[in-house]
Order: sequence, then C-alpha cells, then structure tokens
Amino acid sequence: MSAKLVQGNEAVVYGAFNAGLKFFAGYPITPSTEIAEMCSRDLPKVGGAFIQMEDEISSIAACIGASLAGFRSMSATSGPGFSLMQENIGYAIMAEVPIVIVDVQRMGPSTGIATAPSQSDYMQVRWGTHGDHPMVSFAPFSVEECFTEAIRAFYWSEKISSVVVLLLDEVVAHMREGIDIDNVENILEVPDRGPFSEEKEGFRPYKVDRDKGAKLPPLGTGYRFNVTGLVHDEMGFPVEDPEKTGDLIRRLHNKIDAVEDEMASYDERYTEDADVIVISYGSVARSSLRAVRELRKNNVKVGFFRPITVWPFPSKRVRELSKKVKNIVVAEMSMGQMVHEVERSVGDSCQITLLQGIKGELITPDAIHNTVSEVISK
Amino acid sequence: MSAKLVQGNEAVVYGAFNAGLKFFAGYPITPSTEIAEMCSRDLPKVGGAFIQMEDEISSIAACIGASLAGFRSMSATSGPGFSLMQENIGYAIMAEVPIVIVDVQRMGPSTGIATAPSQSDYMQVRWGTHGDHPMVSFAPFSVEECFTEAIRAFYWSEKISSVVVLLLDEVVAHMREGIDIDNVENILEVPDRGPFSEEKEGFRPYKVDRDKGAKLPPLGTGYRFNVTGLVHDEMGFPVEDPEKTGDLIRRLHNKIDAVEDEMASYDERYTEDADVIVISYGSVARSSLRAVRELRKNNVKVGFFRPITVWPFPSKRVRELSKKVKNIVVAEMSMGQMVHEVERSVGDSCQITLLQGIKGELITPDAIHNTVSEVISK
Amino acid sequence: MIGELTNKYLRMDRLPHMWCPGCGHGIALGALLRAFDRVKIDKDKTVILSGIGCASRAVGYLDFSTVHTTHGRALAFATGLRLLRDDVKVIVIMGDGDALAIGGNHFIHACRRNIDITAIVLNNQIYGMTGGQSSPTTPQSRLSTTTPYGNFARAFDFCNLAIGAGATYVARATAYHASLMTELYANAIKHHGFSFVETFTQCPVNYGRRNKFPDPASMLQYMKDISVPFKVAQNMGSDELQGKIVIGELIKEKEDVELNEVVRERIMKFRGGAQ
Amino acid sequence: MIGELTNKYLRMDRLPHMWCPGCGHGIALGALLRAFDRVKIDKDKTVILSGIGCASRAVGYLDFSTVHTTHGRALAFATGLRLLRDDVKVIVIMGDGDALAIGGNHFIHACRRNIDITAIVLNNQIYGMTGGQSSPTTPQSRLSTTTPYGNFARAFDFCNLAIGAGATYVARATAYHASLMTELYANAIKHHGFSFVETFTQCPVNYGRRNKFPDPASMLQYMKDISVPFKVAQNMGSDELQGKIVIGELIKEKEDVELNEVVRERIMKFRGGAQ
Amino acid sequence: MSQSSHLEPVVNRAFCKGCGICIEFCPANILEFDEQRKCRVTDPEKCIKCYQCEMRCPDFAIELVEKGEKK
Amino acid sequence: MSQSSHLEPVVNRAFCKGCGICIEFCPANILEFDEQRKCRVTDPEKCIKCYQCEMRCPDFAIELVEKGEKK
Amino acid sequence: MTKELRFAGTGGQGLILAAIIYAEAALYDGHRVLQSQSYGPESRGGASKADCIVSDTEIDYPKVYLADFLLAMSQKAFDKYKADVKKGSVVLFDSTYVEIPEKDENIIYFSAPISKTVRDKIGKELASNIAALGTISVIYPLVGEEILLKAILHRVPKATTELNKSAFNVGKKLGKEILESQGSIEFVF
Amino acid sequence: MTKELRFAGTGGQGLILAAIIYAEAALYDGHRVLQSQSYGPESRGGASKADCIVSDTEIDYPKVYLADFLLAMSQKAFDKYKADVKKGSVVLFDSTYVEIPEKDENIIYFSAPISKTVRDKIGKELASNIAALGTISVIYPLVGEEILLKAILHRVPKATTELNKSAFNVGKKLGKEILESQGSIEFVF
Ligand SMILES: Cc1ncc(C[n+]2csc(CCOP(=O)(O)OP(=O)(O)O)c2C)c(N)n1
Ligand SMILES: Cc1ncc(C[n+]2csc(CCOP(=O)(O)OP(=O)(O)O)c2C)c(N)n1
Ligand code: SF4
Ligand code: SF4
Ligand code: SF4
Ligand code: SF4
Ligand code: SF4
Ligand code: SF4
Ligand SMILES: [Mg+2]
Ligand SMILES: [Mg+2]
Repeated sequence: MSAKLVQGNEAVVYGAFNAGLKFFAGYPITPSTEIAEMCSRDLPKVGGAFIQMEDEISSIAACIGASLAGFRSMSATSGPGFSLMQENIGYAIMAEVPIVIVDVQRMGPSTGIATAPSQSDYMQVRWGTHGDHPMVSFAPFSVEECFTEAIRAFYWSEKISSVVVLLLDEVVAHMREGIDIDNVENILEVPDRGPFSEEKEGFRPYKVDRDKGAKLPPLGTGYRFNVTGLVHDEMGFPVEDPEKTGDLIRRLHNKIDAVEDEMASYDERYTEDADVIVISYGSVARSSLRAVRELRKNNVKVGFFRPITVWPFPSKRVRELSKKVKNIVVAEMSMGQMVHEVERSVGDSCQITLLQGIKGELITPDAIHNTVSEVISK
Repeated sequence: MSAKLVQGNEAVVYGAFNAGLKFFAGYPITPSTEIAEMCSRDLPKVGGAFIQMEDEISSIAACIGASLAGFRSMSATSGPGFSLMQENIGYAIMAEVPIVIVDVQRMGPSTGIATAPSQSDYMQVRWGTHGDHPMVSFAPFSVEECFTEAIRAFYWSEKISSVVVLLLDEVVAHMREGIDIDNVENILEVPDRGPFSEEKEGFRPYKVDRDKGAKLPPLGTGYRFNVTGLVHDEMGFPVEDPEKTGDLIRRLHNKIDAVEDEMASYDERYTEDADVIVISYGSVARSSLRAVRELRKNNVKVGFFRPITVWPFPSKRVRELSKKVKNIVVAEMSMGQMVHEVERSVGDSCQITLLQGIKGELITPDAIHNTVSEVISK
Repeated sequence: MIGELTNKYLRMDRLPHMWCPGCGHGIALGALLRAFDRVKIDKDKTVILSGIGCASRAVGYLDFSTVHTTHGRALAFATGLRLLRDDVKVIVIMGDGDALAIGGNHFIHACRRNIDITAIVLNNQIYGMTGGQSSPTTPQSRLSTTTPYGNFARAFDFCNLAIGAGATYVARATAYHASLMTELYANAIKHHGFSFVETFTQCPVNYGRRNKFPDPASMLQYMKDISVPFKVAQNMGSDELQGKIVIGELIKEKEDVELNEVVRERIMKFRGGAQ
Repeated sequence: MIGELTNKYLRMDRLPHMWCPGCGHGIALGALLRAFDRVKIDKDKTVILSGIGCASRAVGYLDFSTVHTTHGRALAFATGLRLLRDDVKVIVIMGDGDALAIGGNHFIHACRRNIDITAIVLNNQIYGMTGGQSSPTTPQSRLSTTTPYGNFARAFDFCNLAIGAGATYVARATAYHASLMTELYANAIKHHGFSFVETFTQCPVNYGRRNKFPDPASMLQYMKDISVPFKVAQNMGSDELQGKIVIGELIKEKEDVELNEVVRERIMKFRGGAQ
Repeated sequence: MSQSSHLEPVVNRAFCKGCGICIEFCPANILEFDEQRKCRVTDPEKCIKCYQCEMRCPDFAIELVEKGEKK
Repeated sequence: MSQSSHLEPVVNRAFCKGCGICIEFCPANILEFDEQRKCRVTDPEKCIKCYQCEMRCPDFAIELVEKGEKK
Repeated sequence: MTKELRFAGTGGQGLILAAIIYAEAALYDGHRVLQSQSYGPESRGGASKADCIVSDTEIDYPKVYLADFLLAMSQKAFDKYKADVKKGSVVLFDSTYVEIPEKDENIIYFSAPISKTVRDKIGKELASNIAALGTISVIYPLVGEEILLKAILHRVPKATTELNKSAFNVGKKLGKEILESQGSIEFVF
Repeated sequence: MTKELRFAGTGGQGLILAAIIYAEAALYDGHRVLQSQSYGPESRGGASKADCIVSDTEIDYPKVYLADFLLAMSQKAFDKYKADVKKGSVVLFDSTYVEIPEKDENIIYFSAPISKTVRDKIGKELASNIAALGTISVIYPLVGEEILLKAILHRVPKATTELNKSAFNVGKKLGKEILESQGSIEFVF
C-alpha cells in the first residue's frame, strides 16, 4: 500500500497492532477517544478484545489483568483519567506488569479545556503515583512517530516488564498526515515474554539479576506464584525484611538505569555551531523546527533539540550541549515542567530561558522566534 | 492544662480543631487512620461532622463540597489514597476551594509496606495531579509541629483559597511526645472567609487581583455563581478564550508566588561556619539533628537545614547556603526526591551527596554521620 | 409560562444553551423549572451540582449557586456540601455515564445513606459529550462508536439498582412525558431523604443518528411507545415487560431515617451537653 | 480430610496463616478448599485474585496463580484477565470494605456484565485490616472505631444490591454454616456467568470485642440464631425478616448470556472471515 | 393547562434550533419549518392551547403568550 | 460425612490458636483448652465424627484422621 | 509549494470530513499533507474550522498560519476567520448563509449558494460539503477533480456513493458558473 | 539523663498501651518523653515492640537505639530484640512465655511468671501488661509507682479500675519477690 491519511491517535493504534496488541480497556475522554474507538472496531479482527470499563481505574486494572494473562495491553486517556489511574500505575510498576498507557495531554488542571492542547502532564507522568518508582515515557511529534513510538513503547514495556507512557498532546493526537504504514523502516520487533523455565513447580518470577525486570509467565498456565503490590520476595509473597525491601526498590530503578542509554532517543539538529539551542518536544517541537529554520535563514546560530524519550530525560546529552552554548530556550505548553529537568541537567553551564504556553493553544513559531531573538540580543 | 502525651496524628487533629475544623471526610488507611478515628469521636462535640466515605475520591470530593458550604474541611490519607485523590485535588486547585489534606507517607510504590515509614510521596505532592498547578505543603518533624503546622495549613489554605498538603511520615505520625496544647505559643489565627460584598446579585468570586486567590462565600447564602473545574470567567462560567485562560492559570501560580516568602519556613542550625550542610525534613531531620550534634562534638563543621514549608521549596535560602559550603548532604527516606529541588537550587555551587533510605526504616543518625564523614574526607 | 420561568430561574445571558437541536436534556431542564415553580424553590437556598457531560452542563444556565464538579463525583461533593447545611436544598443533575459508569459507586452509596439530596439523571443511553460511546444503559445490540458491531454488554436497570441499594424515592419518566417529569421532579424535591428520578432523554446526534432514528421527534415517539405506567406494569409479567420502560413512582418510602437528621441529632446531643 | 486439602491446595510453608485467633476468614478458606475438591478444580488452570484487607490475604496461602491487587479493584483486574482466557477459572476473594466500599462500582458492573467470574465476599461487617472502622455493611448502631457512638448510616443488603445490578447467581452463607458454604462455593464455581457468594464471617478482634461478643464462638452462635433459609424466608413478611440473614441460593439464572461468550463469538466471526 | 382563548403560540427564532419536535407533536398541526428551518406558526387561531409544544421544546423557543404580546 | 469408627480427632498444636470455636460447638463435649490455651481432645472415643470441629476450625488445626495416624 | 486551506462553518456541516477528503486527495496526488481541526463543545453552535496544509516539502508547524484558501459556510465562521488569510488568497462563500462582504483589493472573493442549491437539487442539505469540494475543484484547482472524487468515494459510506457524486457535480457546476460570471484566474501551485 | 525502654511481646498483650502509660507517667514526672512502636500485620502473630524514651534534654532521634531496659513477654520477641540492648541494661522476662537465658555478664536479668500469676490471681490474663508495669516500678524505679498508677488509671476504661489496680499490685509483689531473691540494685537515673 502507499501512503494513507492517518490521524495521530489512529497511528498509535496501528503501531500497537504492529507490536501485537491484543487487549484494550478504556474509558472515553477527549482528546484520546479515537484510540478506544478504533480498538473497538479492529481488535476483534485480530483475535483481541476491547472492553469499555466503568472508569479509568478499572480500565488500567483490566489492562494489568490481561497482561498477566499473557496479552499485550494498552489503555488511552487524558489528564483527568490519567490522574485516576495513578494508584494502579504504581501497582503495575511494583508487580512489574508490562502495559502501555497513552496519555493525550489536554489543558488542565482539572477539566480545564477538554479540547485545548497542553503539555502540562509531563511531571505527572514521572511522579504521579506515590512511592519510589522509575518511569519511562516517549513523546512523538508526528503521525509517523505516533506509529513508531507506540511500537517502541511496547518493546520497552516488555523488555523492562513495566509501564511505558506514550505521551501525546492534543495537536499531535488529532492531526492527520500521510503515512505508509506497511513500509515504515527500522520497526522494532517486540519480544515475546519468556522463555520460561520448563520447571513450573516453584517458579520464581522475581528471581532475576539485580538490574533486570521480572519474568512473568501468563497466569493459569501452570506457573503458580503470587503477584502483589506489596513489597515481596522472589515468588511474589509479601515480605517486610529491610534488606529485601531495599533490594527490590533498587532493582526497580536499576533495570531502567541499565538500559537508559539504549532507550534514549532524541532529535538533534543544527547544534554543531549553535549559540542557542531550543529544547522542546511533541507538537511544540514542530513550531520550534519552523522557528529554527527561519532563524537559520537569517544566519542566526540556533540549534534544535527534541527529546523523544522524555523519561528518563536525556540529561547527559543536554549537559554536554549546555557546555557548548550560551543559552538554552525551553519552549513548553505549560508553566514550565521539562525545564526543571533541563535545569537539573545544565546546572550553571549556560543560561536557560523558558517560553511558557498556557493559553490552550500551540505555541507559535513566531513566539519561539522572538524569544530566541531576545535571548541573543541580550 | 499541662503537657499531655499526644500522638503525631492526634496533634494534627488538635491543630485542625484549633484552626476551626468543622468537617472531616475520609477513608481509613494506615498510617493515617487515627486522624479519622479521632475526628469521628470529637467533631460532633464542636458541632462539626465526620463522615466515612466509600473511598478516597469521594472523601476529598465531600471535603470540597463542605468547604464550598462554608466549613473548614480536612481529609487524611496515605500514598494509595493520595493517588486516588489526585483528580479532585486538581479540581480544588482550579476552583480555588480551600481544603487541607494530610498525607502520612508510608512505604511505596503501590501497597508497599503499609506500616513502614517513607518520604517517597514528596514529588507526588507537587506533581500528582495533571495540568499546571502550584502546590503548598508543610512537613512537621515533631508532635508539637504536627499541631502548629496543621494550623498553618489551614491558615494558608484560607489565605490562598486552595489546597494545602500537610505531609507527615509514619514515624512522625505515630510517635507520641508531651505537648501542652493550650499553651503553645505564636499560634496563627485562621482568618474567616470574606468579608464579601453586600451586593449579592452578580457577585463574582473570581474577580480578584492578579496575584490573589478567589473569594468564595458559602454556597446557598444568596451569592449565586458557578464553581467549575473548567477554565472559567470571573463568575465561574466556562470560557475558552486564550487570554482569559492564560490569565487564570497565571493567577493560580501568582497567588502562591506572592506569598512565598511569607509562607516559607525552615529550621536552620549550625550553618554559620559549616563546611557541610545536611538537608532533610520530617522524621529524618531528627536523625540528622542527632548526627549533626554528635559530629559537632567531634568538631566537625556541619550544619543542619530542614525545610518545614517543603513546597514551595525554599530554593533561595538553599542557594545562598550552597555558596558558602563545599558539600550538601541530602538525606531522605526515598531514592531521592527533594534532592531534585536541591539540585535545581544549587546548580553547580557545591557538591551534593544523597543518602537514600529505601528499606522501610527511618534513616539512622549513624548513616548520616557516616555519609558526612565520607563527604568530608574526600 | 416558560418565558417567565426561564427569566426567573435561568441566566438568560447564557442562552441559547449549547445542547444540539432536539436534545432531550433541554426538555428535562424545562420540566425542572416547572417543578421549581411548583415547589416554590428558594433560589438563594438551593445548591445545584452536576458532574461532567452534556447533561451536567445544565448548571451553566441555572441562576442558582451551582457546582460543576468532576466526572462522576457530583453526589460525593453534594454529600459533603449537604451534611452540615440543613438550610439548603441540594439537587444533583447527572448523565447516565456520569452517574452510573464512573459515578456508580457514589450513586449506590448515596442511595444507601439516604441523605437528603435529589438526584436527577438524564439518561440518554449514551455518552453524548464525548461523541457517542456506549454507556452502562445502552441497550443490547445498539450501535455506538465503541460498540460498532452492536452493544454486547447487558444494560443496568437504573431504578432496580437504586432500589437494590436501598433508595427511598425512585421514579422514572421520559422526555416524552414532560408533565409527568415535572410532577416527579417536584415530588422528589419534596421527599425527605435521597430521591432519584431517572429521566430518559434523547441524544439525536450521538445516539439517534447511529441507531436509525430519523429525527428527535421519532425518538420521543419511541419512548412513548415503550413506556408503561408503574400501576399497569405491576399486572404484567416479566416477559411482557421485556423492552419496556416502567414510568412513574416506583418506590416512595416514608419511615426511613435520613442521614442528616442523625448527624444533627448527634451534634445537638453534644452541644446540649456542652452548653 | 482437611489435612489432605490443605496439602493439596495451600502453601503449607506459609502456614499458620496471619489471621487472628477465631477469625472467620479461615473457616471460609477451609470451605473453599472443600469446594475445590468437590468441583475437582485444576490448580494450573485457575487464577485467584483478591483486593486488600484481611480477607484478601487468603491468596497468600493458596497454591494457585494468585493476584493480590489493589484495594477494591480485584474484579476489574479479573475482568481483564478473564476476557481472552476461556481456559481459566477465575475466582475473586474480597472483604466487605474491599468489595462494597471502595470497590462498589466494579462490583455492580461485574454483576451487570455477567462475566464468568466467581466472587466470594467475606463480610465481617468491619474493616479488619485497618483496625476496626465501620464498613458499608456494619449494622446500624453497632460500634466501630469510626462510629464511636454507634453506626448511624444504613447498611447495604449485599445480595439485594447484586440482584438489583443484574447478577445471575447470588447466594449467602455464614461462617456457622460451613457445609452450606462449601456447597454454595462449589455451585458458584460451576455457574456459567458471574456468581456471587456473600459469606458472613466473624472478626472477633475488631468487631466482636467492641460489640460485646465475648468470644468467636458467640459470634458464630449469633449468626446461627439470625439466619433464615431462603425457602423459609419467602413465606415471611418483611417485618419478621428485620434483623435476619437470609441464607442459601437467592438467584440462580440460567438463560442469560455470559460476556466472554459474546466476545469470543465476535472474534470467531472475524477470524472465520479472515482465514 | 388552562385553555384560555387569549393565548397564542409564539416562536422565539433566536432560540429555535429547528429540531422539529413541536411540529411533529402539535395536535392542531399548525407548526412547520420556515426557510431557515426554524419553527413557524401557520394558524395561531387553530391552537388548542395544549402546551405540548411549549413543554417539549428543548430550547424554550415556543411559548403560549397573551395575544399581541409577541416578543 | 462418613461416621467411620476408625477416625479420631487430632489437634495440630502448631496451628491451633486457641480460639475455642471447636470446643464450644463439639456436640460430644470432648474438646477443651490445655494450659497454653490450645485445644485438647479429652476423650477421643466419644467422638461422634460429626466433623463440626474440622469444618469450623479457622486454622486447619483439628482434623479427623485414621486412628494412630496422629501427625 | 505550500498552500494552506481552511474550511470553516458550523458543527453539523461536515467540514472536517471535507478537509480530510481534501487532504487525502492531495496525498494521492503526491503532495505532503497535514490536516487538523478545532474540536470541542464550541464547535457545536459556534464557528468551527478544519484545516489542510498541502506542500511539497516537510511540513513543520502543523497549523494554518494564514490561509491561501478559505471556504466559509456560515456567517459566524467567516467573521471569525476572515482576518487569517494571506494577501492574494481565495475565499469561497456559501451565499446561502454568508452575506457577501465588501470588495477587498487583497482577496479574491468567490460566492455561490451551495447549500441552497444542494437542498433544492439533491434534497439533502447534508451533502453541501461534498458539493463545496466540487466547486473548489473548479475554482481553486490545486487538486484535480478526479482525484478528489476518488478520495470522496473512499471516505463516504458505500450506500451514499450516488448521492455524493451528484452533490460533487452540483458543486462543479456552481464552480463553472462562478468562473463564467467572475472570470477565471490562473493559479500556479 | 536519657533512658531507652522497650516493651516487647506479641500482638494481643497490650504492650503498646503499657509503653504509652509508662511514657505518660514519665511525662507527669517532669521528664521529656517520646513513645513509639512497630505497627502492622506482623505485629499480630510475630514479635512486636513498643518503645519509650525518657530524657531530661531534647529527644532528637525518635527510635530506641540500644535499650536500657527491655521487657520481654514472648520468646519470639526476646529472641528478636535481645541484641538491641546496652551493656549494663536491665531485662525483665515473663517466665510464663520466655525461657530464662544463660547468664550474660553485661546484662542484668530479672524474671517472674507475670502472665501466669495474673491468670491465676486475677483471672484475666489481659491485665498482664499492667502487672508488668507494677513489677517494673519496683525493679527499675525510673518512674515512681504512684505516678505510674495515676497514668494507668487515666488510660484504662473506668469500669476496669479495680481490676487494673489489682494487677498492678500483683506485679509490684512479683517485683519485690524478685528483689528479695535476686538482690536489689541501685539505679541512678
Ligand atoms: C475522569 C474523566 N473521564 C472521562 C471524561 C470524559 N467525559 C466527559 S463527559 C463523559 C460522558 C458523558 O456521558 P453522560 O454522563 O451520559 O452525559 P451526556 O453527555 O450523555 O449527557 C465522559 C466520558 C472526563 N471528563 N473525566
Ligand atoms: C486505596 C486504599 N485505601 C485504603 C486502604 C487501607 N485499607 C486496607 S484494607 C482496608 C479495608 C479492609 O476491610 P475489608 O475489605 O472489609 O476486609 P477485612 O480486613 O475486614 O477482611 C482498607 C481501608 C488501602 N490499602 N488502599
Ligand atoms: S451530543 Fe447528544 S446529549 Fe449532547 S447536546 Fe448533543 S444531542 Fe444532547
Ligand atoms: S482483624 Fe479481624 S478480620 Fe482481620 S484477621 Fe483479625 S479477626 Fe480476622
Ligand atoms: S399549544 Fe398545542 S395546539 Fe397550540 S401550537 Fe402548541 S402544540 Fe399546537
Ligand atoms: S421544538 Fe423548539 S427548537 Fe424545536 S422546532 Fe419547535 S420551537 Fe424550534
Ligand atoms: S467430630 Fe464432632 S464430636 Fe468429634 S471432636 Fe469434632 S466436633 Fe466433637
Ligand atoms: S477451632 Fe481450631 S484454632 Fe480454634 S481452638 Fe479449636 S483447634 Fe484450636
Ligand atoms: Mg448520557
Ligand atoms: Mg471486612
């Protein structure tokens, strides 16, 4: 097939199908609803199941259940629903159950403006659930990336046996671009779970190396162990021993740290000779790209940096870049959230200027253009 | 009366009563339950109401409702329940309804260890709900402070017309100390809401200065306006106008910024001549204090800094201090959360060393002692 | 008549409302205004809450103290608001998804507690606001954007659920039965304790269109056709009642203790003791 | 007998269990083992889930694939787990707070969907795990740590609620009636669709102590005294039934469509079409 | 509903969204769409004052008012 | 429950928590507490094999077993 | 070449579909495209818009900055979006609903009673969006009519193929009439 | 002066209450106090502890580091906590449940059949915690017996006043017997 006109949300579903999605549980919410709707239509065709649950809490619970049953599972929501999912997100992290959650960001806080774009869930993705936990999140900026990052989300959720959040914003979710789904290159092959030991009796899913994720065979296939959100031993049974507790919490983090470099992904352009670098992600990065291109036309030495793996934040690269430039401009559709990570990465190496976007509208190339110009002229 | 033996959780309730608490809605959860239990016993005695709701979501919803009805309201919970409250926390912030939430931190993520202490909800307090929002939070380290900080929480929640989180940990919540409740000094007087304009017709609760909180008269008293979690106009009705949207979001932040200095509170000792400063809060700060005192006995020049207002984090003071020392040691019962704020504040001014506590036990003075010694000898 | 009522009870500057042409929610709002008139409601002593959805947007037009809460949680807000305020009437307007999908738990607990709140659910059997997904009351085999091959889940009987949960006033009307609706709303507001009126409304845009109803009027006609008054229904077998809607007052208890009363009693006891 | 069963179905290395002396949850667990034996359960093809609470700790002893979920959410986890797995039996064990307070919504929706899951609620009318707060089934005027002056809220009738929500198998036993319990559990497991068995259990520590029951046995005796078999209850007036517990099978429907079947049917249709 | 003969049905065109409900159910058959798909009263005299239109109009757009009081 | 005469009630003291339930309901009245508040069978011969103790013991601590098979 | 098109009107008029079809046709035609719209409750009563960017290079910023082409099917929508067009842009009104504005040196105004004609000729006003595409294919031939028709038939339900074909033809005819009366313009895309 | 006391046993023995009472008495006595405990499901079957720090200066670290005094009312609890005591500390066992350990140069062991005596003399073993306080008041007189009794009566239900007084006396008697048989020790607090 040649290119089709596909919506960002639809591309996420195409990507999920490519990655082997078999289960979707969700609750409608703008601007994510198309994902659920498409799954309701197409999942049965591949032998999968769609279920609309009574709310977002049960949606993610059902996804965790289906994943434990052996199926690749996904839910999609937006801020209000994402807030409700937080407790069970922590469960999936603690019990090490692979699932993918799509959060299509809209204007908050609270109900905010359901149809207005925003990037103000960025910190929530990382810190929304209680307790110490790591988090992995990818943020596409085009329809094609919605497709490829959805696949990457499944790939990594299986690899680390945990939650991956695919972080969209309303603009990316709702725009349509041409994409030839069958001919996208460098598609990751999502690994099957396992292999599991032949010996089912006494199988210990949480007996893994200090920097590896659990190995969870589908429940009800003869491997009998326990899954819990409590601190647990190698077979999944509750323990309260301080050493075992520390080891578990540390392993949950180690397993991400161990693959951080491999998982890191960013889009860097025009940085070689740059005096200023614009950092942004998602739809705002498209405005940035336009602004940077226009500025380059005027011979302004401005660079472009876009984290795609937004959690863990690509700190090392940003720190390196910060040592080569005088200024970093961070543009976000928020009061400034990713800028906190930039600050932590940069220290005092260069100036940081924040361009906030809090009007429920995509930040324009003009605004970025102006900010860069101001920063330079200072 | 002279001193009584009082538990941290109980002191919170004494403080809340002193501040005029009239309504408590909650759902039992260790290690916060004593707060609910004491309210169930004593609220009727002051003409207030206690209700045990069906879950934490409805508990905070009921608190918001009661606050809108004109009563000082509080709920208390721990991580799992706090996660569930996140959506409605955002509502209270957006609609500017004063409420106080006590989060008694326990070991997470997920159910974790219900009875083990932790400080791993620190970042969640700030970022747990979706959308751009500010957050105010106080963390006591003694029974007396549980009392005084509870009062301060009500004071500021009324002043800024928003949510204040009183952040305890299991150790502080469950320990008992002697306190003479009737003779605690410098108690704040929590202001009444209002005064409200005589003119009820057309009253606009959200028509306030750019850095002030809303003025919400009790509902059902003749002031007829709308309360919503949507972006709204001065009377509380939904709008989507980009300028009004930006103004609202900015005001929600401005109103906190405007009082940040007045609200700031920290406990600083031995910092004058210090080479190293230990930063910690809550129960860990008591271990730090012991360690610092012992080190001082050995003539080690170590200082003690304890944020009491933990959100907004006292960045300015930490930055100042960082310029005078070579090292900062941050000790937290977590993988490191407040340390992120320390990093942002400090930049490259001094070295930062993190002492993690992830075993479900209070960090010992020894551990802090050792960390400081290592840092110094390096 | 309606002009007087809209002038009295609505914020005229916010009309025309945002509901689509032919939306049944508007008919219900009209009936509510008539009920207000009938019970001589005090605008200053009434608080009206809602959740999120098309139905819940009603509060944006009502000239009362109004609270547009979060999706599904209106009854929980209302419970807190009501507990210490015996001086106010509390009315909660919700959609079917709002009240029974995400809000189901608060709904059954409000029924159990018998707190003095009037809950009005505008049941259009669909999620209108988000564009037509199935709700827990979407009938089997009906089409929605998330049941593209026909709904396979069973639907709740909203009133049976309320009765099972212990509600003391349970009634039902449809948008066709506008004057019955007015009467039920008025009686519900007068009821001492938790009162619930389920109102079938039509969503021509997101339900009707997909389910072969040519226009809003045909949806009203259908409601009329399948409705059976409670008195009549009592003499019908369950087979006969298949696919029918029973309208009228299904439960109207008097004796039961209302929650607020007990709370007040308790407080009074202590106050009495203290003073 | 019980020794054989515990050896077969429990993780002996984890016994004795953590429940307090005389806790009724243990009696229910014993009955469940007997039911397993009766229906010849396949340990490798059964998944047992629970929420959070004393009752939910049962999964920590069962030598099955077990999932100890979050408070109140077990049925939602189970729904996802079951949907594509016709090869497994799914059993969910919950406490009364777990299933009806925080988990009430998932409970009524599971009833509505009629998905093939067996839900066993160990109703001790109190929050045991957190130290004795009132639950939605704590009878009026009883004492708990959050109803120090006696519970003023009305209690749910769990089975009535399930019936109102559309459940197709609803039954009730008490810890006194251990062999009835075994029978009901076995029948529930065999039921095609959603099955629910409410089991009254005693919490001597957090309920009994506060409510003047001198020991666990006296709580069992009380349960015996207030129980009425369903058949007998049908000939009793509602006044007579006041304060009684009706035990036995309250609803046992056969005809209704089970959710999984429809899901499977749909998939098969497409698969048939595709291959 | 009082059948006062001094009443007549009047449409508020600013509110009418042209849903057709009143038109369908008017027993006197005196309501129809105008060119812009708003409701129009063809023959006010034939109105039997049953209030069905007013009660079922979702937009408060049709009302029985004192004759001549047309808004 | 089969009333086989070759069975006798045996208490697993490691499991018994001394709740007293079996003692209260034993129709033969042959169960009692020992000094450490664990269940003791006083007169196994009088046991009528009704299984009430076994069915109601919350701790799987009392069981009817083949005589002499005491664990 | 980059052209920014905007389709504006009210909720029920199917302008999002029109924009999707247009974008898909341009895609078939070998262009890069980006289609977006404003959603939301306000799109029910008020003005709503659907945008389509057609380009031969990478499209970075995904919104229409200033339109090269504007279809205005309601007065409110025209009033709201009339300022956001480039100098030299083309605006097509549906004169059924939009009053013809005063002349503007910088803008090429075309108008036709699209909705009314569809209502009269086809019976179903619903198809006006498809008719509008027909008109556009004639007056603003960035994407050819055949490829546009192909895209239409790909997106509309099978059962409505004939109806939509007729509507498209009605629209084309209106387009030709416009050009006849107003004179045609050479566009270089 | 700072003394760290630990009361250890199993869930049902009321040791948290004992620690609270002890702390309250010390508070009445003009000391600073800090009382804490381990909670949790494990406290049901396993070993549980309740701690009490009594001091005349500010108490910073809120946990018992190494106990000056340990009451052990169950074997498990003794095994678990026996290592966490200071040199020269005092350990009191309830010999009803704890086997008397081998002599340890560094620790002063006292023992008495507290629970058994209470069971025999009072009938309700439940009151053993109060009896233990009585014993402690004699053998480790950091807080005087009168003030301890006052604290007890403040914390227990009115209806049980007599019962608890008797238990306290039973405990005191046991304490005196210990001192008589083992010889008394002078403590300087
Ligand atoms: C937590 C949360 N989840 C989802 C939504 C999205 N949402 C808004 S309204 C609605 C359903 C509306 O349906 P209903 O309650 O039946 O009201 P109607 O629009 O049909 O009147 C949904 C799912 C939301 N606002 N918040
Ligand atoms: C979200 C959340 N809220 C509260 C709790 C605390 N909690 C644990 S168990 C429980 C109730 C237990 O009562 P029930 O379900 O009746 O079980 P039981 O212990 O009586 O068997 C509560 C409130 C929790 N774990 N998670
Ligand atoms: S979408 Fe449906 S429910 Fe919502 S306003 Fe339109 S017709 Fe009414
Ligand atoms: S607290 Fe109650 S329910 Fe929990 S184990 Fe003890 S007796 Fe059983
Ligand atoms: S009142 Fe009755 S007769 Fe008159 S216009 Fe209205 S519906 Fe027709
Ligand atoms: S019912 Fe109302 S909105 Fe509908 S056509 Fe009649 S007047 Fe207009
Ligand atoms: S089987 Fe019956 S008679 Fe025998 S010991 Fe048990 S309860 Fe007593
Ligand atoms: S019922 Fe079981 S636990 Fe209780 S006393 Fe008898 S043997 Fe022991
Ligand atoms: Mg609806
Ligand atoms: Mg319970």
